Amino acid sequence: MSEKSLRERESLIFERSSGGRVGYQLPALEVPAADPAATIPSGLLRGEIDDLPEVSEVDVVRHFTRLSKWNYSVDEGLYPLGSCTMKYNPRINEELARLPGLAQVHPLQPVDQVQGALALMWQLEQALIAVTGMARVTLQPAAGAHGELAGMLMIRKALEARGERRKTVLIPDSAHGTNPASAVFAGFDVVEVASTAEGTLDLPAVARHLEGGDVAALMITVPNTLGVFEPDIVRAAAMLHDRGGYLYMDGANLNAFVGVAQPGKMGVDALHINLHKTFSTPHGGGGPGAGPVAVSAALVPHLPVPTVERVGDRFELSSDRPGTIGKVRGFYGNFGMLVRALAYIRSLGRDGLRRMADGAVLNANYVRKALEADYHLAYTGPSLHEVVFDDTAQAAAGIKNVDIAKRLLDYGFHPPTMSFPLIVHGALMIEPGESDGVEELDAFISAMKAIAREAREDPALLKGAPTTTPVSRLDEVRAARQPVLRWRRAP
Amino acid sequence: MSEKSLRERESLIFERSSGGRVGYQLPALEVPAADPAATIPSGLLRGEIDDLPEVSEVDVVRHFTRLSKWNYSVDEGLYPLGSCTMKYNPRINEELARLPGLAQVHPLQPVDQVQGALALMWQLEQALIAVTGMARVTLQPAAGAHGELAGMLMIRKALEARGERRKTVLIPDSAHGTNPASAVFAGFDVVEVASTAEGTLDLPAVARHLEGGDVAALMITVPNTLGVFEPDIVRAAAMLHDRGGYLYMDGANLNAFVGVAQPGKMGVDALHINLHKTFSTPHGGGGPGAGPVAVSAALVPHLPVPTVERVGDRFELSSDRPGTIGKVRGFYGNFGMLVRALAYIRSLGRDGLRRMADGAVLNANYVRKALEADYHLAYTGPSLHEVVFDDTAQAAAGIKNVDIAKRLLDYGFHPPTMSFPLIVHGALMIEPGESDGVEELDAFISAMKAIAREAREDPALLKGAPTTTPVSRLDEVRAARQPVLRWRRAP
Amino acid sequence: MHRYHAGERDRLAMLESIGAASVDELFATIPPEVRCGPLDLPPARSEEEVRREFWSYATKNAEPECFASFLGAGVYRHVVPSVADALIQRGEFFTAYTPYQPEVSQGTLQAIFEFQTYVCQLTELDVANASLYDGATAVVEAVLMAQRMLPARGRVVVAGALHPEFRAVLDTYAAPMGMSVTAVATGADGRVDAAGLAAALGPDVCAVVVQSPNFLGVIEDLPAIGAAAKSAGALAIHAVAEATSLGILAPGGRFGFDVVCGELQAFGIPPSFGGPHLGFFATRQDNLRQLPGRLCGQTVDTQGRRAFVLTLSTREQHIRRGRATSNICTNHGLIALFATIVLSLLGKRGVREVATASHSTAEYLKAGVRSLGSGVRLAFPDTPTYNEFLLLHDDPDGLLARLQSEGVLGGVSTTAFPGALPRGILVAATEKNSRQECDRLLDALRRLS
Amino acid sequence: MHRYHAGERDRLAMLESIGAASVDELFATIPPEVRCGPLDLPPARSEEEVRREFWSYATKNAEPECFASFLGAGVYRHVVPSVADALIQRGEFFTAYTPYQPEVSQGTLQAIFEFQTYVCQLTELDVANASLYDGATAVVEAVLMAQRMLPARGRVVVAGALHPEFRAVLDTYAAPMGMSVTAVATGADGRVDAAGLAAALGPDVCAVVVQSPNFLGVIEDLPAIGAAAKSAGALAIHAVAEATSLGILAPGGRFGFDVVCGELQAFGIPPSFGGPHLGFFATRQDNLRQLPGRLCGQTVDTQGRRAFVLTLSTREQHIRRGRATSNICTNHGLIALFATIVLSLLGKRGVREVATASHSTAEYLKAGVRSLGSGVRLAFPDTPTYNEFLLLHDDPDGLLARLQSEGVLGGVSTTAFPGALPRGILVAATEKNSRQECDRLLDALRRLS
Ligand SMILES: Cc1ncc(COP(=O)(O)O)c(C=O)c1O
Ligand SMILES: Cc1ncc(COP(=O)(O)O)c(C=O)c1O
Repeated sequence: MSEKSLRERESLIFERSSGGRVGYQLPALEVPAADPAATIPSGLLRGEIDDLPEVSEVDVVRHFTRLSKWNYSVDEGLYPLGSCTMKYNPRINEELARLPGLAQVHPLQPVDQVQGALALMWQLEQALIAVTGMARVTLQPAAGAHGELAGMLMIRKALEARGERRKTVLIPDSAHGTNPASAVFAGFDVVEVASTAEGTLDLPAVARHLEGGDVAALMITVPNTLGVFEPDIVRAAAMLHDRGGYLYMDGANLNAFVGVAQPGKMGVDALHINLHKTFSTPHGGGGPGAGPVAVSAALVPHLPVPTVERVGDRFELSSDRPGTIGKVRGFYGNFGMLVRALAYIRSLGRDGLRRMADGAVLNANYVRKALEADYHLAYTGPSLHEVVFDDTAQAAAGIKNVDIAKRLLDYGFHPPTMSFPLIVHGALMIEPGESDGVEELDAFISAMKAIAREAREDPALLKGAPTTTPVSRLDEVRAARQPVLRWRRAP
Repeated sequence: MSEKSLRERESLIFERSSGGRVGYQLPALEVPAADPAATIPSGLLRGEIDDLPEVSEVDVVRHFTRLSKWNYSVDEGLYPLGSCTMKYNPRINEELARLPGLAQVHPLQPVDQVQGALALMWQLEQALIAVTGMARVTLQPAAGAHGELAGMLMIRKALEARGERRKTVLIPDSAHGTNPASAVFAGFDVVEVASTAEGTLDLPAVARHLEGGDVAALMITVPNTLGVFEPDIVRAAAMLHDRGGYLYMDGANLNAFVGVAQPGKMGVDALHINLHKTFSTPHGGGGPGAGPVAVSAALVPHLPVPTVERVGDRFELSSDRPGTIGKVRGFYGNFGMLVRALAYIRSLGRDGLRRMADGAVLNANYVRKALEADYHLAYTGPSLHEVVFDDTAQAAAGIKNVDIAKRLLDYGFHPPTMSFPLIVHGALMIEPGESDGVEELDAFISAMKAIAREAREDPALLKGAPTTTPVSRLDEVRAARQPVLRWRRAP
Repeated sequence: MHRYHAGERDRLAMLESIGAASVDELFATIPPEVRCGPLDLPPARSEEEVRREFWSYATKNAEPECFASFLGAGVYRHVVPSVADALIQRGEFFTAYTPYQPEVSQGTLQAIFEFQTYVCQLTELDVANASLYDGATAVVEAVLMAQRMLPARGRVVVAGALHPEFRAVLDTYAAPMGMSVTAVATGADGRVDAAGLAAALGPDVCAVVVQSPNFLGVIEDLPAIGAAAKSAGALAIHAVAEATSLGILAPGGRFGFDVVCGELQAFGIPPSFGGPHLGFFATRQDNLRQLPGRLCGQTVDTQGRRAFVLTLSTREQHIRRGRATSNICTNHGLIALFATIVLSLLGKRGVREVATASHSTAEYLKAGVRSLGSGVRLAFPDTPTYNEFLLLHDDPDGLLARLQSEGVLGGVSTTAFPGALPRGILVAATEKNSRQECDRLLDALRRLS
Repeated sequence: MHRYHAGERDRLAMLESIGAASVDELFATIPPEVRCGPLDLPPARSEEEVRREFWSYATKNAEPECFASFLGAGVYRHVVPSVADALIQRGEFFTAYTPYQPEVSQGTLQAIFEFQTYVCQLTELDVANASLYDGATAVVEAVLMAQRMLPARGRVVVAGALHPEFRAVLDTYAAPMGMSVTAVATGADGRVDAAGLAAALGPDVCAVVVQSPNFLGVIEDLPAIGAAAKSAGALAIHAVAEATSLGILAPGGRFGFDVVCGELQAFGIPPSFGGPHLGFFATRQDNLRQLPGRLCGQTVDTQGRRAFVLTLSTREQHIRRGRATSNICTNHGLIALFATIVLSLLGKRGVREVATASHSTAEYLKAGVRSLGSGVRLAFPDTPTYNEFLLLHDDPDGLLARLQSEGVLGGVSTTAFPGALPRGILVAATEKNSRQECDRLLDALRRLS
């Protein structure tokens, strides 16, 4: 047995199982016990599921407490993951989302019983309209990608309503992978548009594609995935609209300009808003999020149903929308996340939301300035909320972005995003967010600078990193080649 | 900057301060702002407290999250701290204690408004009566030591009521330090009684002391601090009572025999119950606890006021107790801890409470058996809930109990209690508690065995331990000689 | 300054180091025509004020916990161990991102691996993903997978008693993907009509979707349906809306189904007015490369220690982009963690007990209804159900309103749903419904129906 | 088996290894005459059942948050930042023991060090301990310290408007320790009567205890009282029951007081029907060796890193036993952590704002009462108060009952306390009381008093 081995290793919950332990007790059954063998045909029944674990309550608490300690999180420090907008997740929002009068409400209670829930959704829609300057918002989509799909389906419907069946969706090569995937699942064909030398939209290329007459929409991220504002966005919108197309904006980077500018003024027809980014609903180690879609007047007839409508001082769920795309998920949206997002908007208020964008942009530019001498900037346009370096300056020493990232773990920081945007080879996409103060940024900067030095002087340090984490680098090839995707009892 | 330095070191909150940051916002003041300079004489006012920190909400969350990670806790693993009864703290109890209808109740609301709180206290008193077999229970004391004081004050009052002013309290040398301290603060003189060669009460010595006629009480721990049941407890009680004295039982070790035996049958006149031990209210890194005192009929007239009385189906707070010692603290007790203790009693129920004692005793004996070959047992009487080894077997290698303890930290375990009981030199007092399963005990046992081996083969490993903790051994002498007990701004 | 942001001192120092005179300067690339003035929103509110606003929303809802509640129809009220919510509130879990950096995400990753295992155990299938949004989208993903695997087949057959929400979402997705949906009528016994199914099948059918227990609470004959689908060369998909049923009912995996998927909300996830809930998806090993969503796999680190990592991501949008097996990115990770904790606590015994207790309670109600002799009757008196059943009544909404005024939320009215459902009330029972609550419902039904 | 315990398999394996046939065998040393049968308690309950029982207790209490509440008298309702409760619920904090092993307790230790610093800052004294049980026992500890330092002096003088609970507890402790307590009458202005104080002092007095703001809400003339105590050679002790007052009021430390101690509940600690609250104790450096309770100090580890450790424990019972400076062992650590978090969040600005807002709100009420012209009047119209004041009324309990029926908890009746207090209601206001709540109280007083 080696030192610390007990605390650094934690079995699978199944391996902890020990005969006769129980982790929970049900209320005493007061009604007669029905014997399923008597009430249900035996061929449809199963016995006990043998491999489910038998563990006590304390076993479970310890197991997940120990597991949690192997994670890095916003609550521990800067999480400069580009495109992800990792920001502070206020505890008050967690408290509010758990109010029994919100968390326990069943989605199929009659509307008279859920006026509070509907009021909350209505208020959030209004707030998102205020932020985006768009006509209306659907709160239904469960995440950004889901919002993209909903938006593209609305565009499809709008075209259909006009009797058109266009197939082409233009997407810059800097786009997030969900953009093309969502377009395809909405039944479109994707045409990738190469970015300009500045990394921005190639307007002439768009114009050329428009000539074909088959372009349903352009999907574009603003600011783009380099953190640069798309200079031609307004012109692109006009061109599209002229040719009967629509502009879909990926709103993942909305945090950069809340209170500064509005998609509604850019000619956007639909954008999703990742509430789990801009509006701070917790990422949860992979969700849940929420991806409301704000639309222009042109798409309002095609919103998913039901919508929340205010009628006098009452709220109703309305499905009276003949042009609707239908529903994109069960019920009305990730209501629990909507609660948190509205609480966040209320807490920050008008000025706080603007200062949020200010802070995000200030922090990104501060980091950019501090690291410009050490890391190469693939594109040098002015940054808004994030800055994308690459590993060119370290390439001579054989160092890749992943080595820098792993070494950063040894310094106690979460690394930047790496394999994205695809137009930057060896990207280090840094989005500090607005939550952090200068001392945390300075610490990150020192670590990055130390690593740049190490890359020159002792590259093996980076190649061997990380050494201070619960596990070292993993054999990812083995994971994919010999997939072990579940536990099974040893034979 | 060294690796991990960022996450392993956390400044003081004061050192994190940065001008203009705020961590909280108050509700808008709707009434006219009163200028204290106009309403209060200036000589009684102060200005802003300059050295209070200016930090943001995320600063605070990160600060205390990072601090928390330097702690060891029951939620992470076995905490075999003898005499402390570290057991699992159920989450449901935390949930219930925070119900607004309990946590927000003001102690000075009229009794009609607090019938639920009083009912709860009454139920807990009944449950503790059921467990101890005593006549009544006061819930007022805030902790074990506070209970000792309350109990000794009641004994004093009882003597006074009989017109007696005895000064002597007998306490075995194996007792916890609070016993003599509490006796002294209750106005008694303490006479220490040496334990027998078996580590138990020296009954003849007690008899000799009783001859003087000045003995007010004997304070004794059952099972004693070696984890051994006091064989002469019933005889001691009879002897005391014969001579007009009282028997105070330190109930810190009650966990060992709940559902097996009752102090009420032993002739005990008063015992405190550390709810934070036997009944699982969380230790909280040093409290709060609760130390209800159960008393025999002889002491009922002297209970602290108010008591909760049931009158029909109503509950009242009664201060109608002419012989009372008065109050030992504000209001009625650490109500929040009482909630948790009653919830624990309800959750375990009759049989679960008995099985709790079974488990505690089983676990202690298992560890004892497994380690007997490696560590020396100062006293060999049968163990109940804890076992006290010492460092005699390691002494040849110059190893002390503290070295074993510190090395255990490297293996990921909290060490046993060391400097107690005083009758065991170099004690290692192990109380595993009942929450842990055999695999956690086995891991602890392997660590202890490995350390015993290291003590023989490589004692420097122990002397240099711990090396895997956030800090290594501390300079405790410096802390005491040059006390720095608060932060001050560097001049 | 705001409590969520850094202070003025920071701002000044940073601007100086950047060499900008003001933060506004940093926004210079945003053209004036898209700029906006101050947002039309109230000023920053304190916690107290925000609490007040949200308390007021909360009190304007009727909270089922304050009633005897028999609401179900896809969202169920089972026991919620206190531990689960306490643990997911650890910052290390809920403020972390998707575990892209495995060295500092082993906690999340191991929990996903355990979640996948639980789903495989419940479904008797080989592989399961790390979660999907909800039951409805899980069913859609299953159908889309079938379409990918059988691209020449453009039709999907669904049982008529598929949850209307699942069905509605499937309709939304199917048409743009060039698929048509055929529903099989529900027989008089509340189950898929075998002849209807046979008639609906054909060489153009890529998948057969059946929910069991179905939307009307009835347990379907999975072996027969699975066999019919197989013989038509289509994928058989078992949709689950009440996942605790898997504590006593054999899953599609046992009967050769290709996919078992749906909603795990029943394992203690708060109803939360419809979300976030928890979509799950399990399939056979053969279909692994077509699986939608994230997967966590076991591997070793450079020192040979067991460790976990997201794997087979060439199926996913961030690598495969337009040819990914799904567009999903953010999934429902924290809810999957919650369910993993609940399943761990329930364990072997509890998973079964929840199912038998829920079933027993529903059987008690059904027996009670049978002997009521009043205005309600069981829609399918002779067909086995799990914990939910349909009570026929002419005016379900009126009846429910009368029940509510007596403190009973009697169930969900079928009039709330599109399609030709019989008029009535879906009544769901779980281990949380005491006998006294059941008796209150029965008594009220006797008097009020 | 029970969910809090290990299973049957463990038990059998362990018994075998011990060589015992049954667990009962292990209890052989307990004689039959002290054995008991099954406890007279209900069987094990599930979480659901326990919840039901405790919900029923909770609903039988009138919850101040559902009223316009002006209750105070030693327990105050101030803002509670959400963050504080979330953080103390981290298992690392609340399931740890007293930090006796500093290498694995730096979290708790550093937090204590910060707590001690906050107390020193608030009190303007040099050293503070790691907490005591509550305000009442803190005052007792101060008096006992004075007695230790001046053993020849057997009397303590207390201001008449010391909180009755503090006074009662002092009485309990004083007599057995051979001390007598002299109370100084409260003057017509609600403050310590200077002449009475002078008369009470003498060479046998070891300490003078004054609470400010006092129990009647009035701010005492601390400089004068401190000077009087000093000139009599006694220790001056400033007791604090409403600690947020220290946001604008100078503490005893500034005026030469030897001890400032009392209750920190006002910094967001839940009322919790009277506990757990938070006793604090600060004194001058000179008195360090006499300080009761635990202390955390700064030092270095073997590698020279700053670290914290419990120190100067030779004062404490576990070392000094019968000669310790107090018998306290377990203190109120987690509540001290809570207050430390709240104070960190409030910070320089918030600590002051809470005080000015509370004061302003009380002043608004006082002005309102002045212009009521109804059956209530201010007991001390001309004496400065902080956030609480006494309203005179002949039938305070009746009046409070009428207010309650209008949704207002108007304050605490003085009839609840022993001693010769004027009949009336103590009304406390904080930053949580909105103007509308104040106006409701005033309006109700106008109509009902
Ligand atoms: C630019 C961009 N677009 C879309 C998405 C997809 O959003 P979601 O993960 O919420 O589905 C992301 C998420 O990382 C993103 O960064
Ligand atoms: C045997 C014994 N007696 C008394 C006490 C004092 O109890 P408390 O810390 O609750 O005041 C303890 C606490 O450690 C103890 O172990």
